[in-house]
Formats: sequence, structure tokens, C-alpha cells
Amino acid sequence: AFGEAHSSYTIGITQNNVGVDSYQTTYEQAFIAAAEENDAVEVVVLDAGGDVARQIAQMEDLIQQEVDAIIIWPTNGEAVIPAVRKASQADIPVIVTNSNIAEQGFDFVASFSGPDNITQGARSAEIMCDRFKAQGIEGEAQIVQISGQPGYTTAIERAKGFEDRLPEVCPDVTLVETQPGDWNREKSQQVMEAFLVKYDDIDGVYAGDDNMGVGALNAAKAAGRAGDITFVGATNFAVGYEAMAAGEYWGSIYQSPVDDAEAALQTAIDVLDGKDVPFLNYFDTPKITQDNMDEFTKPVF
Amino acid sequence: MQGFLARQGILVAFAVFMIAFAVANPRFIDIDNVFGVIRSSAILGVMALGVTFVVIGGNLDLSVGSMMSFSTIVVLDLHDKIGPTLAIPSMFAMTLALGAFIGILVGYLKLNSLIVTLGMLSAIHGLTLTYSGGKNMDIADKSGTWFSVFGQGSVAGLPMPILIFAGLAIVLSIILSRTPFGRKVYAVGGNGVAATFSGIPRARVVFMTYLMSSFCVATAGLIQASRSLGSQNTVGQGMELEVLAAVILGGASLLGGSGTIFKTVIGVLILGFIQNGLLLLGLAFYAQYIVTWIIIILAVWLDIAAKRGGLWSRIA
Amino acid sequence: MTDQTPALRLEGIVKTFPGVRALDGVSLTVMPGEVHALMGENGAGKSTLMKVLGGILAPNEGQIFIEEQPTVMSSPMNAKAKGVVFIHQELSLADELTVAENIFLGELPKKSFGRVDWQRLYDETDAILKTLNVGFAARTRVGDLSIANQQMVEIARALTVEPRAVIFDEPTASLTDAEKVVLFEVIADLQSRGVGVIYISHRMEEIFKITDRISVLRDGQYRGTLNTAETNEEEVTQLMIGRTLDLSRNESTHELGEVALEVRGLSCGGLFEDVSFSVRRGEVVGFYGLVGAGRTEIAETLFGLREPSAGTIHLAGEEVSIHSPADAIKRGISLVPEDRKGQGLILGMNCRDNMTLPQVSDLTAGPFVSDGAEVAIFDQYRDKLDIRTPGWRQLVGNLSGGNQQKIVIGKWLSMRPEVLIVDEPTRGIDVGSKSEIHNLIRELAAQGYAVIVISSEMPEVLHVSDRIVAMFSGRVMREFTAEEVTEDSLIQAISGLTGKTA
Amino acid sequence: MKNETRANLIKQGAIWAFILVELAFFSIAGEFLSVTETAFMDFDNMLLLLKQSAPIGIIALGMTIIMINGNIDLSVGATFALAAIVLLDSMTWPFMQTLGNWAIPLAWLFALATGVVLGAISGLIVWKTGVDAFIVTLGSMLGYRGLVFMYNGEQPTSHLNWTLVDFAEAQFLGLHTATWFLLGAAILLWLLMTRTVHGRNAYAIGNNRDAAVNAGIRVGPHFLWNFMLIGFLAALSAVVFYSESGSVNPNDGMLYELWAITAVVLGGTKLSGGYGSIISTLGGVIAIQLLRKGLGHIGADTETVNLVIGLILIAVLFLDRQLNRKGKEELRT
Ligand SMILES: Nc1ncnc2c1ncn2[C@@H]1O[C@H](COP(=O)(O)OP(=O)(O)OP(=O)(O)O)[C@@H](O)[C@H]1O
Ligand SMILES: Nc1ncnc2c1ncn2[C@@H]1O[C@H](COP(=O)(O)OP(=O)(O)OP(=O)(O)O)[C@@H](O)[C@H]1O
Ligand SMILES: [Mg+2]
Ligand SMILES: [Mg+2]
Repeated sequence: AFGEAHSSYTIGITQNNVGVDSYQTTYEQAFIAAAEENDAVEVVVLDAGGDVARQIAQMEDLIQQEVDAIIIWPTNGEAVIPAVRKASQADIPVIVTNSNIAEQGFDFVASFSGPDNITQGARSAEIMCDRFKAQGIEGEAQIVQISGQPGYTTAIERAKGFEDRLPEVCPDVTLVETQPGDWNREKSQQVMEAFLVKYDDIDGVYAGDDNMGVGALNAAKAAGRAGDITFVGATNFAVGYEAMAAGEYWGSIYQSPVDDAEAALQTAIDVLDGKDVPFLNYFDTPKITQDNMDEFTKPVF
Repeated sequence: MQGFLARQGILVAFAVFMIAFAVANPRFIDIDNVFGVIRSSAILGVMALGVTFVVIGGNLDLSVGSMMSFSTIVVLDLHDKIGPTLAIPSMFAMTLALGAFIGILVGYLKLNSLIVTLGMLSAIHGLTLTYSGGKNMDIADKSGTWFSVFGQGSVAGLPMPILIFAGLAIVLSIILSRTPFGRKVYAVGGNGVAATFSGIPRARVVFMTYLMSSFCVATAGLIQASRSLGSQNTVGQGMELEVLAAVILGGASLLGGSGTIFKTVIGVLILGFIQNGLLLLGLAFYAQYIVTWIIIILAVWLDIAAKRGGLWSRIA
Repeated sequence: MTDQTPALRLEGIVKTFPGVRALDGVSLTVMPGEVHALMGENGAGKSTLMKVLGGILAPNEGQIFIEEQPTVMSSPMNAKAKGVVFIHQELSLADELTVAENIFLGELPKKSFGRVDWQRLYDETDAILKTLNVGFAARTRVGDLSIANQQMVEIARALTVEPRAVIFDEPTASLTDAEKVVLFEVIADLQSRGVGVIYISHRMEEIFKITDRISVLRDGQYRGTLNTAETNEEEVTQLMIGRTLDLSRNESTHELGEVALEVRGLSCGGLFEDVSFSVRRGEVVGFYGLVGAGRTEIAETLFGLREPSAGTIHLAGEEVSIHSPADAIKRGISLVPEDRKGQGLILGMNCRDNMTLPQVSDLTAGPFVSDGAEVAIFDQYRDKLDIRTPGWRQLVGNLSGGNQQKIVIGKWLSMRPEVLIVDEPTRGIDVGSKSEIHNLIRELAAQGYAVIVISSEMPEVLHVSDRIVAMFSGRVMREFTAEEVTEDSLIQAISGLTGKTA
Repeated sequence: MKNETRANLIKQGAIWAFILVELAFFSIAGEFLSVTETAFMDFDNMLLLLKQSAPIGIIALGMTIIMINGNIDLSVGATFALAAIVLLDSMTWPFMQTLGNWAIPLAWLFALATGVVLGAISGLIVWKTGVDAFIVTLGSMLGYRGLVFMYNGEQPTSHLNWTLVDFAEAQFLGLHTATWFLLGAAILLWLLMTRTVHGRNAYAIGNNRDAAVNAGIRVGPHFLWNFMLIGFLAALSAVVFYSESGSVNPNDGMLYELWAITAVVLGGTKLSGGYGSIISTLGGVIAIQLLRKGLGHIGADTETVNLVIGLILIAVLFLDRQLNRKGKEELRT
């Protein structure tokens, strides 16, 4: 599809923290695979390991190496803005992937490509609420929330989306407590164990991702209370999908790291090709519940 | 009595603590909750037992967290490939090999344990990622395997993780306090040169402490894997410092040569109950950090204050 | 003397440690320009008393007067400011720093902005080193010095201020004769400047050579003060331990057996070269030489702690190679090392466990350590060596220096070795115990053990040995039998004056 | 004497030799493996290297002193984060906003003061309780991190001030602002450790604490000063870094303590205290940053980076040991 004129683009990517969960790992693999399939691009793949200083250093390195475009998965949506500005001053277009940077930096960014975490949180709230309505307990249901690692944009946005939307759709459902599960199944299992001791009546659990949701489910199963509780997560992982199939886990948000990665790369190429790309390039993350799960393939991660 | 208070300050602190929480929220001492806490402390606890040996021997082990991730991922992966009966010993062998590697570096090559195990923390994490391809590892057929017995089973109403933790604690406590090997660990940690001059094979003793530590890590990984039948690559991340905190809380000196398994167990339980108690009180998660800070320093302070017979340090 | 104001006076000092009343109402007066000996058995409380005086320990009761002014010594710095300088029993130096920095530790000369005035530091140090007549420079790293020279650095610290009183706590324990002469000159000089000197030592000949008066402590209590000129060793000993000792040379001889240990042409790097000797069963061979002569290194090589570069070791006629202390122990060699704190003991462990450490693997009942067997061994050697401790549970670190040394000796005697090597066995040990240890060494030999005694104390070597090997700078100079040896010939041999090896 | 100097040179030169090896390796490997055209040894890239070494580097300098002193400080990462929060948050305080650009130096002052206070807390506890610094600061590491979260929950604290960013991004005589701070701090601390009484006492205390006490050095206050110094440096590092980035996550600075310690040990400073050098620590910091940069340059993936960094650390330790061995006649203990 590409002519001789732009025979080869070099695109650099600095990711948040590969290896911390399988979403990010699958993303990286999908990104590299997509790049390999495309003869016209070569990629420099870097990982910040969750450290913002390292990520800024990697931005500087990529600028210094004079790559054609930079994709960034920010470790901190605000701290990277000056580094992004530096890139734009060096005439290198920057594409933000997965979670956006703060508005102040929008001037220096060519495009954002990724899921809309606020919407995801809101959709999780809707899934939960619909379920309660079906059960007829929307008037008195009590829920707990297990959020992602404190400090991460994704965690914050998902919690915000959920907390803002819930009172709109189910004003009488109370969120009794939120504790972080650090994206970690075991940690979230411990948190849930304490919730179960503390509260006799828990009707729903919202977890920031399925990994944590399954951790909570395990705790409830061990306490013999899983049947009474609606579990809703986000970022549907394979474990969550299986638990849904087993009828233990109610719903989640379907978000594919492969889509995420491919969208980011394609956006970068489109920008380099001079195409018109929308500034906010969300890819869709639909609701998935026990009712509609046959429409989705089981996640590979 | 005062002497006892001083010597067992950590136990007293523990008791005071439990009572305070129980008053604040009676559910805290609900038997289910108590079992729940011990059960979830068991993984940390089993690791702390092994690290106690290492610390008494005068070294540190910061690699246990990432090593535990490794064991968990490996046993889960092998479970589906070669079946649980073979997977468990294979995983133990691989984890012990890592422990042996560290043991050789620290024991025989006499490299500094802080840096070696810090390096191994990173290297083993890399190894785990390579092994798993960065993916979560899950057992395909979760309901059809007896493998869940270590994490979810129970005997006579007692959950297996607690039984394993308790059993291992008793065995290791006896090894440490009653056998020649245990004595040698104390000697090597107390004064390595003098131990060598007494004909104690220092390198081998240090090597053995790391082997024991990795054995405990493998056991912890087994419980972990069996408990959730699936895991992330980062399941043990950050646990090294928690483990160390528990061992220190129990009064083991980082200079080596002192500490006991019993005290480590108390240290583990204190950490577990603090976490749980604060959660039950509905305090924000960061309160747990701050309380742990205060408890660690108070516990160690009172411990050494009792030894020197005065609250304040004599250094001018 | 009596019309002078005392330089220093201690009155009714009481100091207790948990379970120990280390000082029980001790009083002591030191006049200016006097050398005052402080004597007493191991654990009598000498060091503790001096620590109280030096501001390191606070007394429970009692008062300190300097020139009759009541004073409180709140810290070592404070004591030094008041003119009391304390030269410690244990070396108290920072290895990585230079000689100059160590001598002026805690009081480095300053320029603006807290900068060190190096010029002044080195000048003053050079001046002090010159009076001490030592062979090292101000800029030498202390860790590179021999133990004896480190001791000299410690002594040099007394000369940085104009002191009223200087305390020497067993300064000669690791000095050889040459350095002792210098030390005594330093003390004489202090004395002539009107400084009061407190001198702690277990060596009678020194005490009688340099001191004016002798005060004796026993079990933390003051026993009296004697004028050195008017007393003798017997009287002092009587006061110290409550009985007299037979200090005559050991003439008892017994049949010697076969050769237990033979060393042929042993060398180790640059430490010692071509060393040959043999020890028979029932024989005590003394190794005498200056510090650095390489005796310790030979012992360490025999004990598997160093790899010899040439030569062979034979045990009972059979050539062996020893790769580790465990090896050596298995073959019946025991080594009482020279550095008891660093090499001999685990200070944080109790007395019993220290003593049984080398054989703990054998003292088992089933898979477990047998408490009974351990305590039995401890009791036996506590009695034999008269070790003063409240019980086997006491941490070794809390014992007095001499009693610590006895624990080390007990540890190796209890191994019932074929070949026993003792390196400076009585360093810091009181006269009573010393003669007990000497008797013990003879007794062991009589029972058929082969014993090697390494010592820098000539009387000791002469006293216990059947044969003496004289060493100089890593080489064996000469061998003497007990009959032929004289002090002069021995000194000649170890100074490298006799041109040829034996 | 000659021999000693040479031995010392070998001891301290090892890290620089290692840096040269890294440079050579990545330059050559980069030719084959890197997808970009620019050379690794590019001058600008080396300037960047210095700049990127600054955040951990400045902390590592302080850690050197603490470790020479015979202590260790595990709380620097949390101190770094808390100082950053104060820096950024203080600029949003109402009275500060009325000050215009004068708010900047004031905010720096607040941040630095925070670091000094946190250091003082650890130092005071070490001094007064006599609890080992490792334990005290392990506790502080948790406690200070708790304070970080308490300040602003899980939210990042942000305040992007472009004047500040421009200052932080500026280059003077080719060197970035951060580099100037790193080198400036290194020179001052080097002078402190080699030329002043405080520095020499630090060596003495780390080398033999009892001896120092016996010699009348006031060890406690001395510790306190040094902990305040490392608190200050952790805050300085935060000031330099966050002036440029303008937003701090409550997780920032985690594991910095371990990297700082690693750099210090790579530089040859003894963990047991009494021996070490500021300049060699600078070498250690650069060596680590170079390794990261180089691995990125040749396209190593995450798992390889983790594996290699861990093993290199051990390898350098091993080499250092081999270089410092005395030979066969060494005592085998
Ligand atoms: N820190 C301590 N804790 C408990 N007991 C102690 C302590 N220091 C000294 N002692 C005890 O006090 C007594 C006096 O000890 P000190 O060191 O003063 O003896 P010493 O006369 O110097 O003996 P030596 O000749 O062996 O050096 C001994 O019984 C010793 O065990
Ligand atoms: N305890 C020790 N710690 C450190 N170095 C030591 C120690 N003992 C000896 N050395 C070093 O070993 C070298 C030679 O040993 P040493 O002086 O002990 O010889 P020696 O013949 O055994 O004399 P002596 O037995 O009188 O000490 C010296 O340079 C000395 O610095
Ligand atoms: Mg003494
Ligand atoms: Mg010697």
C-alpha cells in the first residue's frame, strides 16, 4: 500500500509497565507483531517499568534518535507533558495510547488512541445496576469497590466513571467502601476477605479489572457467599471470561489489547501519512455479561 | 515479671494490639476472621520462615518475592503440561536451583547478599516473564484437579495453608533451636570468622540457609498457586520487604546471630492482623503503612531497650 | 608525695551490671608524677573502673576528683577535656583512616568552614611519631600496620594533649620487647612532666620495673595499695588471688613419644618460607619471634586456613593435605587463635555454646544437640580453668577479657587434640590463671599430646617449652633445646643477628 | 606504598573500566541491532546520559555518605515523592499564587525543607533509640509513603508551570540544568567528605563506631546531620526532576532506594561502612543509566532488561571481588 516515497518509518514506543499484567504484555506482543507485518515501519520498543523518570528519559532518547513518530503509554498523564512538548518542538508527532495525558498537553499531541476509561467505569455501573434491577434489589443493594493500583490514571478514571454514573442509574444503591487491590488478584482476595467479615450484606462487587474481580470471587467462594453477590469487573481477562461461563461472575468490559495496540500503530502511521485523524481516537469497549458473552471470543490473556 | 515483659515485648505488643482492635470491632476476633487472617498470612509467613534462617546466618534475601512469582507461575504452567504429581516436584527442583545459585554466590563466592539478591530480584522477574511470555497463568480445568488441596483444602476444619504454615514453623523451629545445623547458623551469623576458626563450614551453612529459604518460597508458591489456581507474573512482587519487616518485627537482628522462628511467626501475625484490623476499622489503606511504620520501630526499639536496660540509646 | 594534691582521686565507686556487681566501693588515689599500677585477676573490675574514670560508663555511686575538684565524667570527650586520657585494652582504631587521623580522632585541627587543617595535623603527628621512634609515617593507613604498630598509634593518642592523668589498660599485651622499651620511655617522660599514670598489666616484671605504687582489686573490691619498692611478687599475688604461686621454671620431664607432626620446607606466599620442624608426642615446642615473624601464619596454614605454596605436612608419619579447619579438626589439630574477639569467640553467644562449637555435630542425642553433654563439658572446663561467669547462659561478650580467653582455651582443650597449637595463649590473662594454663600445657604434654606454643613473651616460652624455634621474618633461624637456650641467644636469633639458619 | 596506590586505583578504577566496556559494547552492538541511524556514542546522547542520571544520581550521592557512615537509608524514595508533592502543591496555595514567579524559589524551599525534616525524623530515631538505620528507614519507607498517599489520596499531584519547565530544560554551556545540579552536588559532597572534619569523622564512624565514640566524636548528632543531608538531597533530586515534569504520582520514587544503593555499591563503597568515594558513586550511577540506555538502544525487551541488569550487577560484584583478592595465601575465612 505504501509507495517508495515513504519507504520506511521508524516509530518509537514507550510503554507504561510491561509484564505487570498480561494486558500490557499482550499489547506489546500485538504491537510488535503488527509492526512486523508492515514492511514500511520499523519500531523501537521501550518499557518504562512504571517509572516516570525512566519514561521521560526514553522520550528524550527517542527524540535524540530522531524517530519519525513516538507512541507513549503514559505512566503519569501530566508528568510526561513537557517531554511530549519537547518531541513536538522537534517536529516529531506524538500519539498517546491506552490512557490519555492531561488537557494541558493536548496541543503537543497528534492524537490519542485507546479506550475511554471513564466510559468503561460508567458502563460497569450500568451493568451492575441492570443486574440489581433484574433481581429487584436496586432499592437497597450495597456494594463494595476494589480499585486498581493507587495513583494510576486508569485506576482513577475507572473508579471515577463508576462512582459518577452509579447514582445516576441506581440512586438507592450504596457504595459502602473502596479499597485498592493494586491490580493484584491475591491482594484483592485479601481485601475481599476483610469486606466479607465486616459486612453481612454485600450484593455487588465492582473491581477495576477482572484479575481483581476473580480474586474477590475466590474469597467469596471460600466464604460460601459467592452466590449472593454480583461481580462486575473491567478489562475482561481470560479468567473472568471463564468465571462468567461458569456462571459465577456476572459481567465486565470487553477490551482487547490487540485492538489497542493495532489502533495505536495505525494511528501513528496515519498521522505520518498525513491523513486526517480524529484527536480522540477511542476504540470501542463494549459491555460483556453472562447474557451476551457468546458474541465475544475468549480473551487470549 | 518486668524481665519477662521486656524480653517478650513483642508478644505483649501483639496482645495489646489484638485487644484494642477487638474492642473497636468485635468481628475482629470472630473465629472465621482470625482463621482468614492467618490463612492469608500463611504465604507471607512461610516465606518469612525461610528468610529467618538467612537473616540469622547474617545475610539478607530480597529475592523471595520475585522467586515466589516464579514458583507460582511454573507450577501452574506445568500443572496442565505434565500433571500436578510431576509439576510439584519439578517446580520445587527449579526453585531450589535458584536458591542454590544464590547460595553459591553468597556462600561460596562471598558476594554481598544485599546486592546479589537485589540482582536476583530483577533477574528472576525477567526469567518469569520469559517463561510465561508475560501472560497470566491459569489452570484450564479448575474444578477437576486435586491440586487445589494445598490452598483451599482443610483438615478437621483447619485450612491447609494454616496447617502447612504451622507444620513448617514447628519443624524449622526445631531444626533451628535443637540441631547442630541450627547452632551453626547462629554461629556463622554471629561471627563468621570465629565460626570458620571453629571448623564450621561457613560457606556450606550459608548455602544451606538459602536452600531452605528457596524451599520455603517454593512451598509458598505452591499454596499461592493452589489457592487461586491462576496467577499473575507479579504475584509476589514487593513481598520481600514485607517478609523482611516480619522477620525484623520478630526481633531477628540484621547483623545476624539472633532471632527465632517463634518470634518471626509473631511478626508475621502482627503484620497480618494490622492489615486486617485497619481494614475492618475502615481506615484508608495508607493508615496501614503508617501504623506498620510505628509498630516496627516501637517493637524493635523496645526489644533493644530491654536488652540494654534503658530506653534511650547511649550513643552521644 | 603526701603534701601534693593528688592528680586524681576516686572515692567509693560502685558499678553494677545486670547480675554482676563489677565495682563495689572502690577508692584510688593517683599522685602527679607517679606511675600507679592497677592489678587484679581477670574480671576483678580494672577495665570497668577505668571506663568509669574515662567517662565511658557512668558509676552507680561514688565520686571522681581531679586535683581535689569533684567532677562528673559525662563522656570520653569530656574526660579528655579534663585531662584524663584513656588508652584502651582493646584496639580502638579506624582501619581505613591514616595514622594521623586516628591519633587526632575526635579532635582534628580545623580551619574555616570546618575544613581539616592537614598541614597542622601532619606536623603535629610527625612530632609525636618522632618521640615514639616508630617506623611508620603519619599518612600510612592504619589497617596496613601490624597489630603492635596499631597499639603504638593507640599510645600516641595520649600525647596529643597536656594530660593530667593517662590510663594504660594492658598496653603491652600485643607489644614486643622493642616497642615496650619505647612505651616505657614514653611513660617515664609523662612521669617527669608531672602526669599521673595508671598502668594496668598482668606482667609482674613490668610492674616492678616501672611503677611506684600498686593498687589491687579483687572481685570488684579494693584490696589495698603497696609501695612497689617495698614489696615483692609474692605479696602482690597473695593480695590478688589469696594464695601464692610457684613461678619457678617447669623442670618436670617425661618420656617423649613418636613424631606427631612434622613440617618440611613449608612456604606460603611471602608470609613465611622453607619452614621445617617437628613436634613429638609429649613435647611442647615454643615459637618465639618478633611480631610479623610469621608464626601465626604457620599455625593458620597447619589449621587449613591458608594454602601452602610449597612443602609438606606429616601427621604421625603420614603426609596430609589440610584444606579447611574442619579437615584439621578431623585430623586432631586444635588452634587457639591469637585474636579472641575476632577469631576465637562469638560474642553474642553464651559461654557453653561457644565452648562446644567445634564439636556440636558430635554432641547429639538422635538428631538433636544434647544439652546434658554440652553442659557437662562446660562445667568440666569451667572448673579446670577457673572461669568466672554467673553461669553458662551468660553471653561471652559480657565476660572480662581474661575469662573470654579461657573460654577459647577450654573450647580447644575439650576437643582432646593430638596436636594443640596455642597462639599467644595467655595474652591478657592474670598471673594465677596464667600459671594454671602453663601447668595445663605441661600436663597435656605429659599425657602424650603434642603442643605448639606461639608466644611473644619470653618468660612464657622459656617456662613451658621443651624446645624453642626462633623465627625471624618468615624464616626459622634456630632451634634450641630447653637446656641450651639462654635469653641472650634467643634474642640474637629472633633479631636475625645469627647469620645462618639452624 | 606505590603498590597500595596502584591497588587503590584498581579498586576505584573498576567502575570506570566497566563504563568503557559498556560504551564499546553498545556502540558496536548498536551498529548491528539498532533500527535508528544515530550512533550511541553521539555527544548529545552522552549529555542526555548525564541528565538522565540526575534523579537517582543526586540521591545516590547522599546514600554514599550515609553508607560510609555505616548506615543505610531505605526511605529516600518516599522522601523524594513527598518533597515533590510539597513542591507542586505549594504552588497552588492561594498566597503563593499572588507571588507570581517568586513562588518558585519559595516552593523549592518548602520542598527542600520537607526533605530535611523527613531526614531529621529518621536521623533522630536512629540517634535516640539506637535502632539500626536499616530497620528505622525500612519503617520510614512505609510511613512516609503513607504520608504521600494521605496528602492527596490516590490522585497525582500536579502543577505544570512552564517557567519552571523552561528553567529545568535549559542548557547552560551545553549541560542540562539537572546535570549542573548533579555535578555541583557531587563536587560539594566530594569536598565535604575529603576535606572537612565532618567528612573524615563520617569515615571514622563507619569504620569503627566504638572507636569514634571512645574518641569523643558525637556520633548521634553526626548521624542526624547526615540523614538531614540525604533528606535534603532526595528533595533536591525531586525539585530538579519535578520542576521539569510537573506532576507526581503517589507511587513515584518506589525502588529508588534500591537503585541508589546499587549505584553506590557498584562504585565500590563498602556496605559495612568506612570506605567509599563520592566520585566512584557517580561512576556507579552512570554505569547503570548507561546499561538501561544501551539495552534500549539495541532493542532488548523487558524480560531481557530485567535479566541482564540483575546478572550484570552480580557480575560486577564478582569482578570487584576478584580484583581485590590478595592471592592464594589469603586467609580462608
Ligand atoms: N557490659 C557488661 N555487662 C555485664 N557484665 C560486665 C560488663 N562489662 C564487664 N562486666 C563484668 O564486670 C566484671 C569486671 O570486668 P572488667 O572488664 O572490668 O575486668 P578486668 O579486671 O578488666 O579483667 P581483665 O584483666 O580480664 O581485663 C566482670 O565480671 C565482667 O564479667
Ligand atoms: N588479628 C589480626 N588482625 C589483622 N591483621 C593481623 C592480625 N594478626 C596479625 N595480623 C597481620 O599479619 C601480619 C603478620 O602477623 P603477626 O604479626 O601476627 O606475626 P606473628 O609472627 O604471628 O607475630 P605475633 O604472633 O607476635 O602477632 C602482620 O602484618 C599483621 O598486620
Ligand atoms: Mg580488662
Ligand atoms: Mg601472631
